[in-house]
Amino acid sequence: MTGRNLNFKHRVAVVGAGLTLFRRRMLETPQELAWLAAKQALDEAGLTLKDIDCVVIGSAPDTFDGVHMKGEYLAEGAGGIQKPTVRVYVGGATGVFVPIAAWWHVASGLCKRVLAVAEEKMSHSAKPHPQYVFRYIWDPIVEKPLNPNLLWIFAMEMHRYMYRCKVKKEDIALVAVKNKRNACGHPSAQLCDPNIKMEDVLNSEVLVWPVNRLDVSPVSDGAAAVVLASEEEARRITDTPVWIKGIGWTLDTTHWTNRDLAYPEYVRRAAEMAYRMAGIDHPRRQIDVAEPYDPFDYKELHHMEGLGLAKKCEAPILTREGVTQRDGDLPINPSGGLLGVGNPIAAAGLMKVAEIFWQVRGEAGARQVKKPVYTGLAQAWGDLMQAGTVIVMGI
Amino acid sequence: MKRIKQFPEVMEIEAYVYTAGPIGTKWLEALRAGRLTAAYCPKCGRLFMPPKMYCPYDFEEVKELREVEPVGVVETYTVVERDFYGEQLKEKKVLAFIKFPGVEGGLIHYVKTDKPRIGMRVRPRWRAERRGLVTDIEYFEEA
Amino acid sequence: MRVGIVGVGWFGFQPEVVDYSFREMMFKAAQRAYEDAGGLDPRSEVDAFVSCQEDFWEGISIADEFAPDPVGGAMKSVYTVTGDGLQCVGQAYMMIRSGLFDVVVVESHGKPSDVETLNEVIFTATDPISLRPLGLENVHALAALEARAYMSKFGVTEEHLEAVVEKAHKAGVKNQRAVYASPGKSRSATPVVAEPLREADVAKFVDAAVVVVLASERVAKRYNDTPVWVDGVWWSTEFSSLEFHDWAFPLHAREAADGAYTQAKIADPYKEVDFAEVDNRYSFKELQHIEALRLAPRGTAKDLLADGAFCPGGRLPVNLSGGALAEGVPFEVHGLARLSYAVGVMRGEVKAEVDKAETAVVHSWRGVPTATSVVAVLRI
Amino acid sequence: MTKPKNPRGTPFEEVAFPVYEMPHVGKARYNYTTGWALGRFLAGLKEGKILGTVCKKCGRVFIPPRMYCSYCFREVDDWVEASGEGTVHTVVASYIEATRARAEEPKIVGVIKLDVPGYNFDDHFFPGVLHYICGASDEDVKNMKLFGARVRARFKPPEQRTGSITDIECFEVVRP
Repeated sequence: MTGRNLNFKHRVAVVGAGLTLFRRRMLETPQELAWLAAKQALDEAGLTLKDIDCVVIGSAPDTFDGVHMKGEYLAEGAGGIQKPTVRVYVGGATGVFVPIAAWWHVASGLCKRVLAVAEEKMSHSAKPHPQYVFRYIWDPIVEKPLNPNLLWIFAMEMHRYMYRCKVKKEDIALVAVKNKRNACGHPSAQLCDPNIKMEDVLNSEVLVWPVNRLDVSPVSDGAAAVVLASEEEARRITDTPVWIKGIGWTLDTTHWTNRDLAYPEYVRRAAEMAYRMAGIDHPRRQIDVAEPYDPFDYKELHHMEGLGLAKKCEAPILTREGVTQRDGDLPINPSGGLLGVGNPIAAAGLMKVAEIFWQVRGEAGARQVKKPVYTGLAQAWGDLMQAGTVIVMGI
Repeated sequence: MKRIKQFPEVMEIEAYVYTAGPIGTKWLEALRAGRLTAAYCPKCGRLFMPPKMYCPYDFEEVKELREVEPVGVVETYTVVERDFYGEQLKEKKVLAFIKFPGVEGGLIHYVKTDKPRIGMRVRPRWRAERRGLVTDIEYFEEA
Repeated sequence: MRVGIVGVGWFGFQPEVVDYSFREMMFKAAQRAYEDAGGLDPRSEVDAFVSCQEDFWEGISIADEFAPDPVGGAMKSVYTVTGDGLQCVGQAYMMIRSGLFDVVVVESHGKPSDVETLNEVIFTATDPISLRPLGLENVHALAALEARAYMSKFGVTEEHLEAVVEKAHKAGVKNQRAVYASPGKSRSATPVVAEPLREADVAKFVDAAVVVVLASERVAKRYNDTPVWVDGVWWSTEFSSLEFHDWAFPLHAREAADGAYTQAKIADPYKEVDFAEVDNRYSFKELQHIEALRLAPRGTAKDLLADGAFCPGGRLPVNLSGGALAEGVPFEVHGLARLSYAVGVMRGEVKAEVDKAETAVVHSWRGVPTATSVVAVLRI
Repeated sequence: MTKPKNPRGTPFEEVAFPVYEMPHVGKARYNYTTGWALGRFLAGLKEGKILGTVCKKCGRVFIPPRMYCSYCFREVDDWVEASGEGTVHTVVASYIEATRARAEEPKIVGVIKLDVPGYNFDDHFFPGVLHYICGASDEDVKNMKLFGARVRARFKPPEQRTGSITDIECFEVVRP
């Protein structure tokens, strides 16, 4: 690095957030889902579209919605017409990357109020099954001819993690139980289950050992949006802006078969970048609530370790001891996460950012964590076990 | 040095199933019934087509469709003679952008005519069997 | 804080790069760019990498997976913008101006020769409800609709298109990358594709990769004695659905240009810009974009072009490279192709017939069915 | 108050209204240029060899090969040939197909860390490929016996090879 100047001219705040329902199939077009979320975020901030200077869109692969150049298509619903609009993209990690890109739109001084919108409509790719689309994320020459299912790569990572850290499926299933129960406090949630037990997870259909059906987040449609503003504007818009304190992201090598999968080094590097900017040197003490990415239950544990919220192989222990519950010392995924709220890829990541926004403002209602929240973190993961995106927010 | 230079592959699924949204679905149902409609924005009062559940101009929610007289005006057209890859089409096709008086937007559709021209008035030729698609209009023809 | 271009590298610009994969093309372009930036080491001296690409162009879902390694970005801050390469420059410009980044690398690659069903792929970018069921056999027809609207509104004739085509091929001869340049090409001898467009009005596709290194004013001189400054860059999406956009005039290009000129404090582009590289993937687009960029009043580009104003050596040369008509369209690399050529002219590395090359404007449009343009103002 | 307030959307189960169903078969066909590195790799597979490249600056061996070192950002220096044997790095048992349909028999797949004569590799970075593992059952996956098992590439007969990763039928367990 050539040395970073950490004294910014422009502080950036989140001033509004909006979500759609997350559901298996929704009637609305992708543009309309984006609009539902964007409109709610604007309403919550007390703004109209005319107040918005720039728009940042996030959406994962075009193959879900079945629209090539999806950013161009989504622009209209995301409020991005006759404006500078850009779509950013880091696979599953996109959701948290949208506010990261929106951050420099504001921090550069070039935009004052930015709408950041993430959308995914997986149900369009209905035949034979949305999962089939994931076949095209593999290397087209050395992997795809083997006819892989997306779950393989997760199962391989999970199994390696279990092997290296001597973790049992029972310990991992506790994450799914916690998140699906947490989701019952979330108005958008697709898979709330107040009575789910560890045995239910272990007894659900085995898809790719060691992954059972309830270890995995569902296929979903949905959208999320947040409004970002410069310091001056933020203070005008609200008395309780939530500041973006740190941003970080990393993309590891494409060649995932060449490296150990037991520890997410890419998340550690991304977190380091965000922590340095936020002045965090002891994340376990300084982060009050976190929303690590949980498309699979083990991923939450994996990411907690990458984020430095747990030591290597320690996350399952913290989970078993109840530390990560909503009333625990380190609440993890109080929203219900992807496992509970649902997983419309990019929108799910931005949902986590919205959750931290509401937690910091004390507006999470039924989901509000017990301890006071000064600083929160959202993180997403993506690509071939490659991408980590981290955002730190606080008062 | 021996090399395998090319590797054929596809990026396809069996089929996409695109839904049209709450307003778009009604629009398609109207097409199936042989009627042309446009969305009405309660805030700015504009009619627009193709419809969406929001007004693209002021971002307000749209809940209503209003019937439009199915006589449009060709704003621009082209006579397509070749396909993308340079092959001559069996039959030349006239593709046009058709506006409807008082309606924002319009339809991109085929017009059956030997003498296409800007400003030409056209009306839809409905298919007998309709499925709720924009192609329920087989083509437009001179009004 | 000014943002400077300190390194540029390209590879390909051949109808079909047979021997190298897209990743290897990226690597080769990156190698050249880093060499151009004074031997910059991407592993230790670059803060972030931005790649401009689209999944369906690549035939890979979540294609950003393949972005890091070939440009030296493995385990570093890399992300993808699904837009034209110039949009990536816009992102890099913002990143550097935020103060968090000093050196940002922008990459784009395109390998159209790998796509067998290009028409179907491009058509998949249209609205699934209002347009897709029509099943267009030729997506260029959508551009033809714009061409007719523009030409009829402003009295542009096929002779004017002929002049654009002729200028492009003549200029392209002096551009070593312009594989499709064929001076003496007669537009009227080529078949009609979609009236009023003939084959010669439509740019062909080409395989290429371009890498650009941008740096903050603070560190730029470490890498290059003569950085080319990006003094403004802006973009705009006019509409998602073609039905709502202006068929006769590219308002997206106008909005993008106005934003970039404001940043660069250019009040009268016709007087202050020395030369321009604009999108001409269809011949009539060059005329439209000249007007949208305020290099000629609306409806007059055809006459000024006929007078030679935009020819090499003219009052305000446009597309000294020949543009996309001569070089081809390498998908999202298009904007970076325009930019890298302009940088070459400004540095004096490319011998071009231009009186003064201190201020340039570059523009790109993403092609049908989009209504998105990016404009950058460069100064040396 | 619980945010988000009244999130919206219209869920549905069955399609009982007009939709546009677009068959997508044949609509996105590609002919990938394999390039300098993978082109030779595939030709090697056809000859029953697993080839890789090596960066002499950092000593890393890349299988599948690439023409550049991802870590030193320079061209690789040489080709190497893997012995065809290796160790199972991670392994799973798949009960479903790519289409999500239930598989008739579980497929055992894993990452194989390959041996390259003259080189030693740790668990942090190594030449490795994704492939099927044969001669093992899903029980061997579940009890983790396969971690660290020794395997050997089983190639198809020469006349059936096409220059594809599938020229290797699977990696066969030779020593658990």
